[in-house]
Amino acid sequence: MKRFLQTICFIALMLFLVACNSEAAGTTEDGKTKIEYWHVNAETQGGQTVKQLVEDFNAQSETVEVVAKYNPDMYKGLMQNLQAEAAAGNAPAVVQVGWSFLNYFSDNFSYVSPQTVIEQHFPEDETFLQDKFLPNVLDLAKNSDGEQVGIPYSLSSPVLYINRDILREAGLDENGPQTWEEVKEFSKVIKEETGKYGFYFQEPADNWATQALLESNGAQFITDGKATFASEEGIEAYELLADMVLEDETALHIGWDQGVQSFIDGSVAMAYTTIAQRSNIQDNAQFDVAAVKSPAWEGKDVKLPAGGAMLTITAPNEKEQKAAWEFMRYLYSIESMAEWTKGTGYVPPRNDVADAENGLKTYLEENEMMTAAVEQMDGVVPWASFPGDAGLEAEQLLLDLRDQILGGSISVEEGLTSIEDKINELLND
Amino acid sequence: MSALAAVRKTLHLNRENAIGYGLLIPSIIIFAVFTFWPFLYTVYLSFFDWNMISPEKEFVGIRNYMEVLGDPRTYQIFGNTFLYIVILLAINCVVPYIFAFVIDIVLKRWNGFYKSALFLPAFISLVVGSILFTWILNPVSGPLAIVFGWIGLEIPNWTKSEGWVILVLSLITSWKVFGYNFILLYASINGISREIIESARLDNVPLWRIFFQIILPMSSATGIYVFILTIVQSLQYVFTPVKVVTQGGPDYASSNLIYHAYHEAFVVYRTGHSATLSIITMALFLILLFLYFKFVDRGIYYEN
Amino acid sequence: MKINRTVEITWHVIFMATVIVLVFPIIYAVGMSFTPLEDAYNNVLNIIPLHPTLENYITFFDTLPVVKVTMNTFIIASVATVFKVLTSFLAAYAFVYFQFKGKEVLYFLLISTIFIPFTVTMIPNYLIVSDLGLLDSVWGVILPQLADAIGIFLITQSMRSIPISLIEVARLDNLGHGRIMKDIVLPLVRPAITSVGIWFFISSWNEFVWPVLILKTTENYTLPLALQMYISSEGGTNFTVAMAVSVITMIIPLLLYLTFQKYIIGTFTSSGIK
Amino acid sequence: MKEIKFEHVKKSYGDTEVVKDLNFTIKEGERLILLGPSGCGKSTTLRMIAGLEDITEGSLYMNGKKMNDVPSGKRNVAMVFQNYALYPHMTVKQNIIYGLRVRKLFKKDIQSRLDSVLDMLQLRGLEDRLPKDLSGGQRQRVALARATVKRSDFFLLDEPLSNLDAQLRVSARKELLKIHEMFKQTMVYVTHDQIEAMTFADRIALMYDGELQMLDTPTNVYHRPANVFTAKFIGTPPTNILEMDDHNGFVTIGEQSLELNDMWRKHIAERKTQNLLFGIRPEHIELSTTPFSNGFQGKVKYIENQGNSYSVYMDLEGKEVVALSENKHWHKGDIVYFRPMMERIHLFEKETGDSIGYPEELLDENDKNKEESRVLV
Repeated sequence: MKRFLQTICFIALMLFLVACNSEAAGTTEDGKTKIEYWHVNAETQGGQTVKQLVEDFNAQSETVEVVAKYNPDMYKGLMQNLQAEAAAGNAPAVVQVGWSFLNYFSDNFSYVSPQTVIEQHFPEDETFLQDKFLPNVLDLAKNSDGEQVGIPYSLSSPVLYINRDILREAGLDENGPQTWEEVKEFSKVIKEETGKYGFYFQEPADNWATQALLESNGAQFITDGKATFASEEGIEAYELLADMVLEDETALHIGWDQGVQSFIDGSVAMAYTTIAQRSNIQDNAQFDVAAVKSPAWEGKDVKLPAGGAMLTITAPNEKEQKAAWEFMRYLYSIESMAEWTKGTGYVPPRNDVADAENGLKTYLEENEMMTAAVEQMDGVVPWASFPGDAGLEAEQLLLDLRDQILGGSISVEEGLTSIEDKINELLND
Repeated sequence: MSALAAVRKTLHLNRENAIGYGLLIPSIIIFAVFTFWPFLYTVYLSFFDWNMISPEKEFVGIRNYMEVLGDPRTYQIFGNTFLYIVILLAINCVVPYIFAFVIDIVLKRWNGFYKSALFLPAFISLVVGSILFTWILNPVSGPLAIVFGWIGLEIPNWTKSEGWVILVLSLITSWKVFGYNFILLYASINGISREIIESARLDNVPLWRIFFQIILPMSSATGIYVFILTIVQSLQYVFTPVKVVTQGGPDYASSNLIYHAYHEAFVVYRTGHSATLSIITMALFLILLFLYFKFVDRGIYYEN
Repeated sequence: MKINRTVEITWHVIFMATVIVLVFPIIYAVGMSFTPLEDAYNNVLNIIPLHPTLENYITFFDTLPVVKVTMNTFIIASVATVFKVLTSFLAAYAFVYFQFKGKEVLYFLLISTIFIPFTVTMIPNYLIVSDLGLLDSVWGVILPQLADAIGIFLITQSMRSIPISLIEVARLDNLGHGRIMKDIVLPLVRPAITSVGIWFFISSWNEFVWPVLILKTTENYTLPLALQMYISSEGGTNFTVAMAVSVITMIIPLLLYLTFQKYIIGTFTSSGIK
Repeated sequence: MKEIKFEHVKKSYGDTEVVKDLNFTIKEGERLILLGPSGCGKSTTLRMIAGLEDITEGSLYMNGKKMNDVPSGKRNVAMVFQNYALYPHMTVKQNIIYGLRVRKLFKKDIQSRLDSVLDMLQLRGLEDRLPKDLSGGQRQRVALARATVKRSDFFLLDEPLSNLDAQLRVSARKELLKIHEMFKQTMVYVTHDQIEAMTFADRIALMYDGELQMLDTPTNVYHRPANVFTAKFIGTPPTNILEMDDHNGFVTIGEQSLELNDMWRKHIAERKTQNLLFGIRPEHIELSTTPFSNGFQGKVKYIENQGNSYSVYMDLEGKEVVALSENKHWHKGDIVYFRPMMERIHLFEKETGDSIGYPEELLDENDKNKEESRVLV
């Protein structure tokens, strides 16, 4: 033991004496511009693809070297790190910014609009954005002042995963419910026939799915910079979910990971969650699993907020900004986009990837579950992002409200109304 | 020169004492830079409204304090913190105390095995523990739920129920903390002279009396140390499972002062509120600090 | 000492139950790390894998430079441990064997840092490390951890229990402080130092919150951070790979513990804090 | 000159004076015992010699050099501690030679010193044991050995035998004498045990309350106590001290009185002192069942068996007087007559407690020589 401890001490001291070499961003030995790319893609969510894309890019680029940095805890975690970095006076070059942080990001961080960089340094790409992206998709990355903050990169939408085995066992249509009303009915039947939970509605640390549920019923999260979700339609929509959890006890109120775990192991018949979970569910479920389009409300159009993130340029100087666009242009190429979709399950933001031979044509044909997500993209609306300094607080209030409502400590009507008032008060400050 | 001499005189600085100061310099530098300065900076921040990145900090006087103390949420967090402390103390102070006593006095066999096994999880990361327990304790699909299902029991939906969530997160934390405290207390009890315990046994004193009237007072210095450590350290340990499993939810039901300070700083970016909460936490800990110097530091000295 | 037999058996049952509760998760984690994810989802109760596989470990080794990451963890843990022990030892020596002005105040100040929650120092420390250009470097993780109040406290306690006459004998032999430290005090507080050192090593090895803030690129990760790469709310958690990473994370502390458990428990018991 | 000299040495902790104005000299090669009740400052005095305590005021000379600011290690002293202070992590051998190794002595030299001390103190065969595996007596001998091998000029011992049982003490004292015979160090030895002091010392320095009470040979300390404290501290049971009211040549206790003989009357007259205390050791009182012509009458209160003799506690007009008797037939309640031996009495000034000295007739040649060296403080 003594010998062992001495060895440890010795090694430790040696290690300390070896000079520490921290390479800062800047220029590498071979004259390439070195930039940082911050992403949130865990290994289960395209981490490998990010790695591959960055490696390939570095291999073919003579002027730029990209270092990818994974940020745990999704866009919130990334924003935290960015905050700390900014407080310390640094910034990476390219950053994934989640939609819900769109306004907060543009209000608080310094960035350059991609188009500006393009016009300054890459006249040949001047029409790149306009040519390759649909206007409604590009609009997703505009802040409340109408500025193009970044370029949409990861696009996801919520779909309904169904366990056909359970549906059949309960004597229900194995193609799953088409409307929210049916979701509720199905769940009741499932509970009665099989004793299992009928439904799980994803509960992450954001209000993305909630927005889909409410806005599809005709409610509007934000109108003219004010919160307006507590409309009649909004309350009605939320009540359906609350009823399922509290009254019928057919829906599961549980954390996201645990909810998905319960769907995969067959304890829950249907799960409403992001298409990004597809590979996890598809690979691990041992039953007849399918993904169907997001349910509508009887007689109404589906409105689905885009999930995911945009890429923004936060590089502080022109050299790095230039490098940033070079890297981004590579990421937005058809081949890269296709890889990205395959690796993550996200829907490609470029309009020409899905049908291109070097894009996703064959892939989509082979992966039925993706179809639901791609097909419903015409219903995409921007993710509601509250403007101003209080935006994040407003978002947090809504999250807290979800726990209160589904925990049964407040009625939907009272909860939505009071939080709406509170948020509007905050936004007015 | 004369000023230097004066300093020397007031500090009573002869060669011998200079060595004493010298030995402290490494610690003092590290603490000054990485603890005391940050502490003062946090005090400073508690008087400003700042979101960590904006170049301007707005001086708001005691408004942060007014807001934090005026917010009913703060009192919910106080309540949670108190509940955490009570549960953690019960599991990580009272139970190990009894266990240490039992293993030292009552049990004659397998003592070595028990000690090794109970200490084992203390060596493992709480992140690992948090992920592991989230899975194991899944109220619908987890192994425990299934085993309970066989005997017709249900696991409460703990991640989403007030009260339960604190209990379970405390249990996860205890998984790691229990063994260490147990060994500390065992060491102390084991160090009590056997003659004293034996003479009590000769007088036919029942075990519980031995525990309360001999063991407890004679190991009190360690007891208080563990007591304080449980509050100060475990409350910080709980941070990891809270962050990994619930992020303070549902509706702040699992948040405590430490996590809430983090939440204010890094989730909603209200640095001033976060600093204020930290300062309030410090003030509460100060009471413990007082206890510590009153009993542990000197108590231990005399116990030797 | 005669103990009632039923009392003894009852306590054995209680201890066994506690041991199972504490140890089961570790065994479960090991089992799951050799199980395909699909089986893990669908047969949660199979501690012994139905279809044993190394796939989870292979995935881990494929996605991260595991050796480098383990080295990082080891460097951080051992350098921090050595320095904490060293600074604590020197400080304790000063507090116990010198009488200088302001000693009590300094002791009070240093010990009181135990009571400062990490949230207080987190932001300013981040700024300092960043100013020093040590972001994304193991040294940035190590730097604020070079001294420790609990270490000072425990070693001071241990030193105070050395009879002062031992030091006086040494002084009569005209020993310098270096000699006294090395030949007399150090061997006598070795149990305390070892137990404190083991504890520092383990804490540092498992440290999570602070390295998350500092380390950015995967090459510079520590093992507990690597774990996060397989946890994602949006993409789902790859539980079995996470368990494989967990096992790798646990393996060194556990081997250390299991190999030296007699010694470690003995050390902790004899050093105690008394 | 390996002597130790105190000049107005004082030691205080804050406001408490532990040692008040010490002035004396310890002679080269002598065995001086610092004797006194606990808390009298004797250990502090020893530790000041060793350099383990700072000297608050005054000067300490050793070997003719002022030592106040010389660190312990440079004073050429060896010391044996009450708890032996053996290094628990070193073997017997390592303990003994550690100091020598630090001083970088030649290996050969170290070995020969080790060998001789191992033989002298019968430690052969124990060299590789750790202190925890030794008996109390063995530990004590190791501590002695460790101090001996240093061959220092000054050898200090702080209650070195107090943790041993009576038999071991006797043999340990012999060993100490052996060591002293061999190396003739200046030995300063602290104890609270008067037997140890009597049997071992060349001279005894008796201390009380931070002050030196008497410094003299064991014989003189016993027979010629310099003050009431010395008289009472030395000897068991302690010296009886009685007040002599308005004496006029008589020791009057209540109704009874005893006439002093001419030799004492003359001595008192020369001293011109009136208020006196009368002291007599229990072993110098004659007891009888029949009245003495010039004696007291008392009543037996109780009796203590001392083995070879009996302490008889008597009530004399409400005061307690104790006498030693070889006779065992005393009973509680007996009337007893007793008479102090006139040539063995001690008289002290009431005010200061100092002895008024002894009539010339009682002083022999030896006493007269010692007269100069006697210190009355």
